[in-house]
Formats: sequence, structure tokens, C-alpha cells
Amino acid sequence: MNALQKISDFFMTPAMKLIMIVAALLFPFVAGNEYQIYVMALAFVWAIAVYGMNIITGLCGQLNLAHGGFFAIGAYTLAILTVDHGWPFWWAFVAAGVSGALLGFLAGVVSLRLKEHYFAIFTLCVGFIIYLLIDKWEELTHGALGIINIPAPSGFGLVDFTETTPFYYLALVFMVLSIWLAARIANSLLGRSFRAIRISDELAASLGINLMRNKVLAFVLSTTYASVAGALYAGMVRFIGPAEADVVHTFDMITFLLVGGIGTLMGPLFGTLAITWLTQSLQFLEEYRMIVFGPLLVVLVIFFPRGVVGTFLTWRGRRLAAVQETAKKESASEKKPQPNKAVTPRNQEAGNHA
Amino acid sequence: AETVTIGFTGPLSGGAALYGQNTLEGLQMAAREINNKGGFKVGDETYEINLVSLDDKYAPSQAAVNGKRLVQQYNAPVIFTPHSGGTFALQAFNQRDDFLVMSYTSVPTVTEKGNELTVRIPPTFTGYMKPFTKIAMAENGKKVAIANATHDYAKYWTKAFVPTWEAMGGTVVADNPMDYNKSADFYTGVSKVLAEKPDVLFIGGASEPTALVAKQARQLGFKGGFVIMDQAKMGEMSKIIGGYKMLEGSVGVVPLTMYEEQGAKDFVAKYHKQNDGKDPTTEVAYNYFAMHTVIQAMKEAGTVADSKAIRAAMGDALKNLAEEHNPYGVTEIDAKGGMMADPNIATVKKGGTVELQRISEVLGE
Amino acid sequence: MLQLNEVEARYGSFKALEKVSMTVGEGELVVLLGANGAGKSTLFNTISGLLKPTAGKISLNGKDVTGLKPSGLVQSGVVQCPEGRKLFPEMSVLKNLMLGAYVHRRDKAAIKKTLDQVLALFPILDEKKDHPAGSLSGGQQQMVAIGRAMMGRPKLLLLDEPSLGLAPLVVKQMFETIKGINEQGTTVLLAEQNAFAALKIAHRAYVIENGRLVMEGDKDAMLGNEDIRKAYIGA
Amino acid sequence: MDLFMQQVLNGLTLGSIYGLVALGLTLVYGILHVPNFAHGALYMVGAYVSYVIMVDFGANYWLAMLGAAGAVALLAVLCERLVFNPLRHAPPIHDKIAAIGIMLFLEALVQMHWGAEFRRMPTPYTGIVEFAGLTMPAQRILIIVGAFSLMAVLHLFLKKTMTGSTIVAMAQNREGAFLVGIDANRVAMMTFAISGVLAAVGATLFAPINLVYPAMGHLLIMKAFVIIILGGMGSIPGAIVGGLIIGFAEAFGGFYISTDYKDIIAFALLVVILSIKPTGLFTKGVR
Amino acid sequence: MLKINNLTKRFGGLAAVNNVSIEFEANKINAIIGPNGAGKSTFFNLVAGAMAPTEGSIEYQGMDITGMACDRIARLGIARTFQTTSLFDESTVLDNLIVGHRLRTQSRLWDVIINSKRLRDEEKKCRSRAQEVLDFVGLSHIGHRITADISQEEKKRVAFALALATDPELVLLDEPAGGINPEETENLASLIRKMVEHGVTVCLIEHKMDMIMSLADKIMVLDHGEKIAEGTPEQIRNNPVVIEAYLGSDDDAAA
Ligand SMILES: Nc1ncnc2c1ncn2[C@@H]1O[C@H](COP(=O)(O)OP(=O)(O)OP(=O)(O)O)[C@@H](O)[C@H]1O
Ligand SMILES: Nc1ncnc2c1ncn2[C@@H]1O[C@H](COP(=O)(O)OP(=O)(O)OP(=O)(O)O)[C@@H](O)[C@H]1O
Ligand SMILES: [Mg+2]
Ligand SMILES: [Mg+2]
Repeated sequence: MNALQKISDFFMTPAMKLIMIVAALLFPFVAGNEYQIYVMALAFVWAIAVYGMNIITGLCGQLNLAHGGFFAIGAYTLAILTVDHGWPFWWAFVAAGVSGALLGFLAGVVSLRLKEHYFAIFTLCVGFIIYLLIDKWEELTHGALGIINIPAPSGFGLVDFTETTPFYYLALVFMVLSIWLAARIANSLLGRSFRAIRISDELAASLGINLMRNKVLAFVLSTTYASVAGALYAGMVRFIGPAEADVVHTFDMITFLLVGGIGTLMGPLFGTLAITWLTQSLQFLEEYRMIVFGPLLVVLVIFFPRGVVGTFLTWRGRRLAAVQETAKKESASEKKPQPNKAVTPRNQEAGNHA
Repeated sequence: AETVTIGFTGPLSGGAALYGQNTLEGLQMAAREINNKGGFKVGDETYEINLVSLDDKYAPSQAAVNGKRLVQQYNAPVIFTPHSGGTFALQAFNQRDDFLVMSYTSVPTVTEKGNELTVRIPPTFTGYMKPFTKIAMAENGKKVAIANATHDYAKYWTKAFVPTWEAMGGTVVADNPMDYNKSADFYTGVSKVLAEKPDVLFIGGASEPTALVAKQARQLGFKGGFVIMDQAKMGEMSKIIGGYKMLEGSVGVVPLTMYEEQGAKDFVAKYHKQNDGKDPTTEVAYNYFAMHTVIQAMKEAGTVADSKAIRAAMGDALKNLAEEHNPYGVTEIDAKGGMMADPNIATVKKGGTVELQRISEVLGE
Repeated sequence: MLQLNEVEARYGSFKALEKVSMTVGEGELVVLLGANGAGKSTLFNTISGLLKPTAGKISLNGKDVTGLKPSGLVQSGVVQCPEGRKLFPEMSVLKNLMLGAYVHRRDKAAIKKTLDQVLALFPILDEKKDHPAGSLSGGQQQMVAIGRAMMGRPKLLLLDEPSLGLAPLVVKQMFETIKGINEQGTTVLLAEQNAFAALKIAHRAYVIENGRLVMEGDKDAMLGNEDIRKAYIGA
Repeated sequence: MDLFMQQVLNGLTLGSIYGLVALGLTLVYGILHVPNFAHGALYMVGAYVSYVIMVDFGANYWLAMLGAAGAVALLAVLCERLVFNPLRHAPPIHDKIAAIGIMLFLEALVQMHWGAEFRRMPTPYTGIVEFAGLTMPAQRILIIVGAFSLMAVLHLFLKKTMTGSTIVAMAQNREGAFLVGIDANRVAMMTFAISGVLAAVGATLFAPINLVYPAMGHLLIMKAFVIIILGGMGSIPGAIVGGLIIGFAEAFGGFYISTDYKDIIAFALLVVILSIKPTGLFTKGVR
Repeated sequence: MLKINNLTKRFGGLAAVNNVSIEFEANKINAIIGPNGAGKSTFFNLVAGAMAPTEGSIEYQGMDITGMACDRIARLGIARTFQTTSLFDESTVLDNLIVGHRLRTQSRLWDVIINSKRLRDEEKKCRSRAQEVLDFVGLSHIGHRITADISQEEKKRVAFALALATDPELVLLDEPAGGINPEETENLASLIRKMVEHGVTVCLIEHKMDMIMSLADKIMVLDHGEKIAEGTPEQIRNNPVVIEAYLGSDDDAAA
């Protein structure tokens, strides 16, 4: 086993998770300035939404282009309830999650009847309808004017979430929870049902999986993630307008997902952080940065279609299989019983969707 | 020499890029001017301006990120932003992080909510309501149809305009705003409002699409006049539709090039020289003025870092600002941070001649 | 007519063909036998240009055609009827057949003649000629695929498991048809698992295993070979 | 009644342009199964090229249209070669992302070169035609006539010529097309070229009554997508009929209901139609 | 076990399955043969619930399942394989099979969130079931391989295992031996026999007459959507109608 392999194994261990969490906890202390903490916190918020997208698109295989719309629904629910109706932040926050789930259910029931590209473009239109409603329904949403003075999450007198660093930790907590739940789902029987649907509707149905129920569940989960992220976002930026529902955000999220590795567990986080920091560092190019970013995107999907994490996992999966093969051959030649299960590291199979 | 960093966050790409770039251009022009003269003096120290501009694509959240960056990483005491959304997003933390927001928007709410470190650069649009109404009624009649744009700024305008019009005895016969930036075609919308036979059409968005709306209204047989929201500049419109003939009976604002005042003339001449005879936009002129004002205020306050002191010195800065740096002749800033001016408004008379009047003249004050 | 010289093909790092050398003479009907995954289709796709060989040389009538595009090979008279049919599912059966004659598109009269032959061979296609090809059953689609290949009036016809998914009666007719096509002067290279039936109509055969040609011989030698009988005929 | 007829004409104008742009999109979708999000950017580039040829080189309108068609066709072919062809085996999401990459790039490039400002494209056809109480600027008539003639030509080309059939064939099975001797790469390039031509001609027809600016393709591409899923993706009559449906929905919805809500009307229509027929209006029942 | 009454499926004007009635007994191998386009696959689709019949009824273990959704029918114990099966390429073979037993489990989202004991037990159960069926089809040695890397033929057996993982009482196999050489066909036949020994009823579409004749307890012959014969292999082999429509008189080619 060479060094590269050892390192790659290390990436899969619980110790690695611990290191990542510790690094995240320490980040505000090592960050050069508050701006970096702010960007990181914002990236965490986006990452939550991207994890949602990963459930419907990565696991279940349905490209949902209304995702940004549900992000906006979360943000607007929070903003309207707190600003116009005086709800306390956390109540409104829960309501945002619930409204994301309910509206997701409605949209899911209608749009999931369509398949493949039809579903994708139909949801693109659903997203646009959400945008139009936010923009036009002035009585409810303040229309094009947007909503100002959204309160920050209340810290119950203990912490002040208008400060960047406390908010960073808040976002971190929500993100870790999101990843944790996403991992749970992905590695459970539920996640397996979703993946079966991704392979083929016909196959999944013949395995006794109720297509509509599972797809709607995945869709609702994803919209809930999106609207929770949106609500956090509203509490962070504290001003929102219809632009929040622009498809551009959906495209951004797909990019994050793809760069990190669609359908993998750490891909969404990796992709979101990588692209967020990349765009920040390309700021010096100002309006010309898309001239760099556009082709970069193209190159990426051509040469690393599985994203960074996906490429890593496939490579590692192959290697593990090869290792087992040799182990088996050796043991066979030594005429020992096959150490089949002993060799299989527990996280091997988790790794494939991890 | 030392440098002082001035920040900018605005749309430099995407649909609003032109607008953002125009505002930035004004800032750059002023900064260049000052730096070329070897900087400016505060106390004993000479400073040069380092203008750092970041793109936010008109997105408030990106404006907030940029704001954080400009403050934390570049230590900018002053940040310019040319949109209300960006202003609101910056206002979430500008007092805590201690920087001055220089907001180029005429939306009144940016200074009405009591933020102490915000300056609104242009006058609010509410000043135009009465004179526009008065002139339009006199030239054309009392029935107005609303066919302006749908973005936030246009909405604010409509909200202020309709009550004024009605209070002065007019009626609104049709209300059908249209998305000027996204619509493929205005024929449908325009024919809808014209079906109600208005005397006056209230239009306005960016100059170019506004010109198209006016043109299509004429093509569909509209004979009355237009009230043109201040975002559109008649001069720029006239380039699209070939002169002022089509705008007969209209009231609106004109570009700086038509101003008679010396400050305006000086600025226009300077700009022409630097840009091969291209006309300066309002955005360029106001932001040029604003940058000079900020620097003047720093001089008055004796500090380049203390944003509160700089804000406090704004009033004095305006008084002592050189005329050539103040093309619009702004003289005062109100307690909440709004600049006050008495801009020219223009009426297009029969035959396409343009008549200029100060707001105060129209209202007879 | 066709000559392969130490041809090699890969899928990524996996070597699917290794040093394959074979010849097919003018007017011959040669069968390629091999188990699942032995490399028959890979070899066919390499000959027809769908796959580029990574080494070796392919020549046709003495002319080097290695690495030529499929369209070029069809021009020179090599037409493949692929495994998995590859029809145009939403076009009518007739249009599918017509497109088979794409390279002869200027010769309207000849196309008409070939078309009549094909429809006579597969009367069901005449019945279904206005139906979209995708709505046909598996076997009917196979007929369209063979018919389409014949419309190209090939000099060398590559048939990749034409009996796959066909009813026994049709399989029998199919082999007779292939024989007929061959007897009318078309050289045929046929990949089959149905070894017995294939050998009966063939002149010669090759056996491929794991990407390597392991045996070759004429019809009688093959039919008499004990190993072959055991491995491929199952009798 | 006049007003009604006026809306019919407006609907026709819009519908014919929408249809033209959607056609290019649907053709490309047919060949590569790529929803080409960059199509709107091609349209935009088409408008700029025409503009430059007319304003900077002083050439005639039709020459400008020709030049734009050529340039955009070339650009589209380049996209096919450099981006979509290498991605043809990739999962569908990847093409979409790549298309977005192209779109961002083209917009940034145009903006770098020509700036973000609105430009006005001149046209020699500035007259106004009036008959039976209807006012119709000449350019609008040109749009309708031009768009529909181009559609008719395209239809004949695809249906009646062997070369046209190769496009349809390849849309249905790439390898199958290879095997009958169709040079599939050439067909793919040809299709992209045609889509480029359609976009550029559409832009040159439509820009004179509108404005030229880097973001001009955004809403149009959105509408074009609505149209092609409404009509059935890959379906040519679907694109044309879909274009007209949306054009009329906007004209009538905008007039009789509200101009501000006309986009909602178009999208609501989509939801209703797809709820009834999930594969669009013109897809056959086979796969 | 399975009772079909006057089953008809029409596509537009074409009756792909036309007025077919038949009864299949439990624990037997039932074969369906017929010329191409006879309606065999359509028949399977109807039984499995992938399509709703135009007319007629399907009774399974005394229960009317006509028009029932695919997934419910699967839960009642009917599993199937497809002529071409796609699998999750990036996972290991074993991993692909675990979901096969999902329909025998109860866990919901809530179990996933709290990681309930039920969920853990059920996951264990699914995993061991996957291992079992993998052993059953003789692929336990490749359980750890990435599915993309296994051979085409192995993939077919994985698909087979997947159907078995649902704990079916009746499996519908659509041309399982298509494109498989005689030796492997023989292995597959023994596998099918083994399944029946383990209490599974098999319904099989196949063109390979050898296999059918040696395996089947009962054969139904379809032609143009209609049942033209039904009986033991012996009866079918000698049925003149069948010979005329399908087998042909010379059975050389069918070898
Ligand atoms: N696209 C591909 N990528 C990777 N490996 C492939 C690909 N196509 C075929 N192979 C592998 O190459 C080998 C030869 O396959 P090929 O399809 O040529 O076999 P065949 O003899 O035609 O088999 P069959 O009788 O099943 O048609 C097999 O091991 C197969 O798994
Ligand atoms: N979705 C469909 N739409 C229209 N016609 C169909 C459809 N599916 C099948 N058919 C038609 O129904 C008939 C029966 O087809 P089916 O696939 O059941 O045949 P099969 O017996 O399985 O044939 P094979 O042995 O060739 O696979 C055929 O004529 C076919 O064209
Ligand atoms: Mg093969
Ligand atoms: Mg079948």
C-alpha cells in the first residue's frame, strides 16, 4: 500500500470527520478577517440547500430546476412572518421549513408526473412562476421592492446573531445537521429506494417501490432543505428581493453539486466551498471573470464528470476491489477460508454514496 | 503618500451592468483627477485614493459579502453602492462595522429608516411629482394612463405619482405597467392603455426601452404627451427615436449636457475631452460629484478613517465644494443623509423644442 | 477481400481484442463463433469503424481502411447490421429502410429494386411499413435492421447475432435468407451463438475466445470438431 | 374589433419569433438531447453581429442578416465540436452545465467587447402599413413573413431531402446513423449550424423593434424552453405551434388581462397543458 | 396461482394481447413462446402491472390484481426481470442487491431520522438477503466489485438475483437466455430449476426451444396476441398449429 492509498483511506475514517469539524470550529480564529468568516457562513447556508438538491437530483435522479425558487420561498416565509406579522424568528423559521415542505408537496405532485428533460424544464418553469409570483404579488411579498429589516435569529439574550462569528457557528450547526441527516438518508433503505428510481423507474417499480410516493418524499425533503437554507439566508443578509428566486441561483447550486460530485455525501459541501472561494478570488477580474469561469465549467464537466469527490470514490472503490481480489487469491493459494467479510471495511459501501 | 481605500459594490455584469459601470465610471473619474494632482491632504498627511470595485450583479446578498470584504480586508471607511437593495443589505451591518454607505438611489426609504451612516446621493424622486403633474395637465389634459416599468424603482414612483395626480384633479384611466427589461415587445401593453383614450401616458424605465414605448405609442396613434419617469433621460431617448419630435407635450428630465449652469458646463466639457465627445450620463455626473464630496468631507473632518466624522462633515463639504465638481449644484444634505438639489425639468413643446425650468420655478416658489 | 492483421482494440485499459488476424475471401460466408463477451461485437465494430483499433491493420481489397470512419466504410461496401439493432425508432419502417440506402441515394431505381427484394423477404415489414419502427416487437425490429443493412447493397455484410431474440421459425428463414444473400454474391461475415445453424450455411469459421482467435477451419472440420461441439453446439 | 385584430397581429409577430428560436433549440435537442441553454446567447451574438455589420461597416440589412447567420452558425458549430461532442456520453446534467458555461462566457465576451449598453439596430423598413384600421409597422410584417418562410423552408428540407432526413435519423439513433453511412459528426455540425442560422435570423428580424444588449437572450430562451416542452421536445411542428400559443397567450393575456401578468399566463398555460398531456402536444406515443 | 381471464391489450387498433385466458399452477415452470411480436412481453407487462389491460382480469392467489400498480403487485409476490437491465454502476454488486428486499420492510423517514431499531434490523435483514441471493445465483465471489466493471453476462445474473431478493412467489423472466451461449444456458436452466425447488413459481419467455422443452411443465403459445395452444412440451411439440406458426417443420435451426 503506497502513501497515496493510505491517505485516501484516511479520508474515509471517522477521524477525518472529526478533523473537519474541528477545523470548522477553529476557522473563525484563524481567519484573516471577518469577511472570510462571513463568506464561509454564507457558503454553509448555500451548502444546506445544495444538500437538498442532492437528495432529489443526486440520489433520486430528478433534475429539479425549481430549487432556487424553494430557497426563496423559505426566505420569504421567514421575512413576511417576522416583518409583517411580528412573529418571533424561530417560530417563523419553523414555519419556513413547513411552507417549503407543503409547497414542495404540491409542486412535486404535479411535476413528478413528468419524466427526465420534461421534468427538468417543467421545474425550471415552476421556479420561474415562483419568481413571478414573488415579483408581482405585492400585497404579500412587497413585490419588486423587497423586504427590509428582517431580524437576525434571536439568541435569547445569550448570543447575538447579528454578529458574524456567532452566525457562522449557527450556520455550521445547521449544516452539520443537514449533512448528518443526508448521510442517514443516503445510507438507509430509503436512500436505496431513491437510487433505484434513479437507475430506472421501471426497475424500481418492479422491485415494489412506489415511484410517486418515494419521488414526492425526496422532492419534499429537498424543498424543505432549500427553504430552511433560505430562511437562514434571510436572517443573515436581512434584506431580500425577488432576485432571490432567480434561476441563476439554481444554476449556481447545480454547479456546486457537479463540481463536488453529484450523489456523493461530501460533494455538495466540497463543491460549494470550492466554487464560493473561487468566485471570490476571481473578483479582481470583475466583469470579465465569467470569461474565465465559463470555460472552466465546461472543462470541468468534460474532464471530471463525477466531480472531485465522485472521482475519488470511484478510484478508491476500484482499488478496494482489487485489494480484495489479491487477498482472495493469496488466501486461496494458502488454502485458508476466504476472509470475505473481514476484508470488507465497513465504510466501503457507504463510501459509494458518501 | 498614504492611500485611503474607497469601496464600490454594484452590478458590473449581468442585466444591470451598464448602469453599474456608469456609476463606477463617475467615481473613477473623480479619483483619477484627485490622484493625478498628487492626492489630497488631510492634516499633514497626503492621501491617494485606492478605489476597489467589486461586482455584485445587483444581488443584495453579494453586495453584503462585498461590503464585508471591503471593510474587513481593505479597510474601506466609505462604500458606494448604486442600488437600493445593496444599500439595504449594507445597512444591516454598516453601523456596527463602522463604514459610510454612499447610496446612489433616489428611493427615499434608504434614508428614512434612521441609519446614521448612509448618504443618499441623488435627490428623491418625490420632488418631481408636482411639477410633472402640473406641466403634463397643462399641456395635455387630465386623463393619465400608467404604462411605466415594473422594477422596484418604478413601483416607488407609481406609488407617489398616482396620489399626486389625483390630488391635483386628474384621473387614472388605465394602469398597466410592463417589464421594460424583459419584455420582448410593448405593443400589446401600449395598445391596452391607449384603448382607454388617455391624454397623458406615464412611462419610464431605462432610457432606451422607454424610448421604444414612446415610439410604439405614437405608431399606435397616440397624440397626447408623456410623463417620463426620471430614470429615463430625454436626451438619451431622443437618440433612439431620432429627436424630440415624438415626445411633443412631454415632461421629464434631461441630461446634464442641456444644463446652462457653469458647473454643469465645465463638467460636460471635461468629460467630452476625456471621452472623445461622448455625453456623460447622470450616473457618471452624480457619482463624480459624490466622490469629490466624500474627499472634501474627509478634509473637513480631518480624518480618513472615522466614518461618523466624515458623515458629519458632509454639510460643510457641500458648501466648500468647487463648482466644477458639483455639476448639479447640490447645496444641502438633510439630517437623515439625503442630498437636496433643485434639478431642471424639461418640457417638450410643439415642434420638438425643449424648455428647461428648475423645479422651484415650475412650482412658483 | 477483407484482411485483418494483428488488430487490437481496447475499452479504456481493458484489451478487448488481441492480435486478431483473419481473412474473408470474396464471396465467402464466414462465421465468427464465440461465447458471450468473447469480443465478437467488438471485432465487428472495429471492422465497421465504430471503434478505432489501437494497433494493427485492416484492409479491404488490398486497400488500407484502418481507422476509417463508418461512413467511409459504408461507401466502400462494408455494411454492418449491429447487435441491438440501432434503428430510428420514431421513423416509419419504410424511412428506416430508405436511409439504409443513404450512400446510394442518387440511384433511385436501384433503391426501389432492393426495397422490393427486402419487403418480399420480410412481408411483415410491408404490412408495417408506415408504423414507427420503435413500436414493432423485438423480432420485427431485427428484421428491419437486416433489411436496412441490405438496402446498403453491401459487398461485405457484417451480421452481428441476427438471430438474437427471433422465433425459431424466423431464425430458420433468416439463415436461409443469409445463405441466399451470400449466394447472390455478397460476402458475409456472421457472428453467432447459434453455432450449428450458422455453420451449416457457412464456408468457413473462426472461433474467438477472450479477444483472441483460437481456432479456424472450414465448415466440415468445424462441425466435426469435438471441442466446438461441446462448447458451442451443446449437443 | 380593430383592437382584437391588432392583438392577433401582435400574437403572430411574437409567436413567429418565438417559434423560430424554439425551432433551433428543438432541433439541437433532437440530435444531442441537450437542452442548449446557450441558445439565447447565440441569439444575442447574432444581433450584435448584424448590428456591427450594419452600423460599423455600413452594410445593407440583408447582408447583415447573412453575415450574422454565417457567424453564428460557425459559433454554434464550434460549440458542438469543442463542448457538446466530447460530452455526448455524459449524463444529461453535464450538458446543461456546459451549456450554461458557454452562455456565461459569450455574454461576458460580448460585454467586454461592446459594453453593456443598449443599442438600437437600424432597419430600412421603418414605414407603417395601414389597412382596415390596423396599424402595422413594416418591420413587423417582415418578421411574420420572414419567420414563416424560413420555417417552411426548414420543414421541406427535413421532410423531403435525404440530407434533411439524416438529421432526423441521427436524432433517433446516433450509432444507427453511423452504420448506414451517415457521417454523424457532419450531421451534428449541420444541425448546430442550422440552429445558429435560425437564432441569428430571428435576432436580426426582431432586434430592430427591440434593443440589442448582452442580456437580451435571457427571457427569450426561457420562453423557447416553455415552447419546446409545450410542443414536445424535438418536435418541429410542436415548436411552431408552441411558439404561436405562447405568442397569442401573451398578446391576448397582456391585452385583456394585464401586461404585468402576461408571463404568468404563459407559464400557467404550460402547467395546465402538461398536466393533461405530460409529454407535450406533439409527441407520439412511442419511445 | 395465476388465473388470467379474457385478457386483452390494445395499442390503438392493434391487439397486442387478444382475449387470452390461462391458468398457471404454483411451483411449476410455465413457459410462453410465440413468434416475434406475438405479445409475450406485453403479456408480462400486464401481469406485472406495468400496463393496464384494455379488457379482462388477472387473478393472483385468488385476488383480483387487474389494473393494480406495479409496486403493489411486486409486494404481493410477483417479481420480474427485463430483457435489458440497468444497474447502479458506481456501487458494488452486493450494494445493488440490498434494495431488492426493500419492499419487505416497513421503515419510514422517521425511522431514518431516529435510526430506529426497526430500521437497523431491517437493514441487516436486507443485507443478509442480498448475500443469500448472490450466493444463490453463484456470484458471491464478485459481490465487492464495482458493477460497472463486471461482465455483461454477470450483470444478467445480478438482475436475476435482484428479482429474487424481493422474496417472490412468482417470477416472470423475459428471455433470460437471450444472447447466452449453450453452456451458460444450461447453467441458467439449472438455476431456474433450483428456484422452483425453493418454492418459486416461474413464468418464462424464451425462444430457445431446447431449454423450454426440457424445463417447462406447461407451455402457452401466443401468436398475433392470441393463445393458439397450451399444454405440456410434448403436446406443444406435436401441435400442428404451433409447428405451422412458430417452430417450423425442420427443427435443425432450433437446435
Ligand atoms: N463499451 C464497452 N466498454 C467496456 N467494455 C466493453 C464495452 N463493450 C464491450 N466490452 C467488453 O469487451 C468484451 C467483449 O465484448 P463484446 O461485446 O465484443 O462481446 P461479444 O462477443 O459480442 O458478446 P455477446 O455475445 O454478448 O454479444 C466483454 O468483456 C465486454 O464486457
Ligand atoms: N407501447 C407500444 N405501443 C404500440 N405498440 C406496441 C407497444 N408495445 C408493443 N407493441 C406492439 O405489440 C405487439 C406485441 O409486442 P411484444 O413486445 O409483446 O412482442 P413479443 O412477443 O415480446 O415479441 P419478441 O419476441 O419479438 O420480443 C407488437 O406488434 C408490437 O409492435
Ligand atoms: Mg455481441
Ligand atoms: Mg419481447
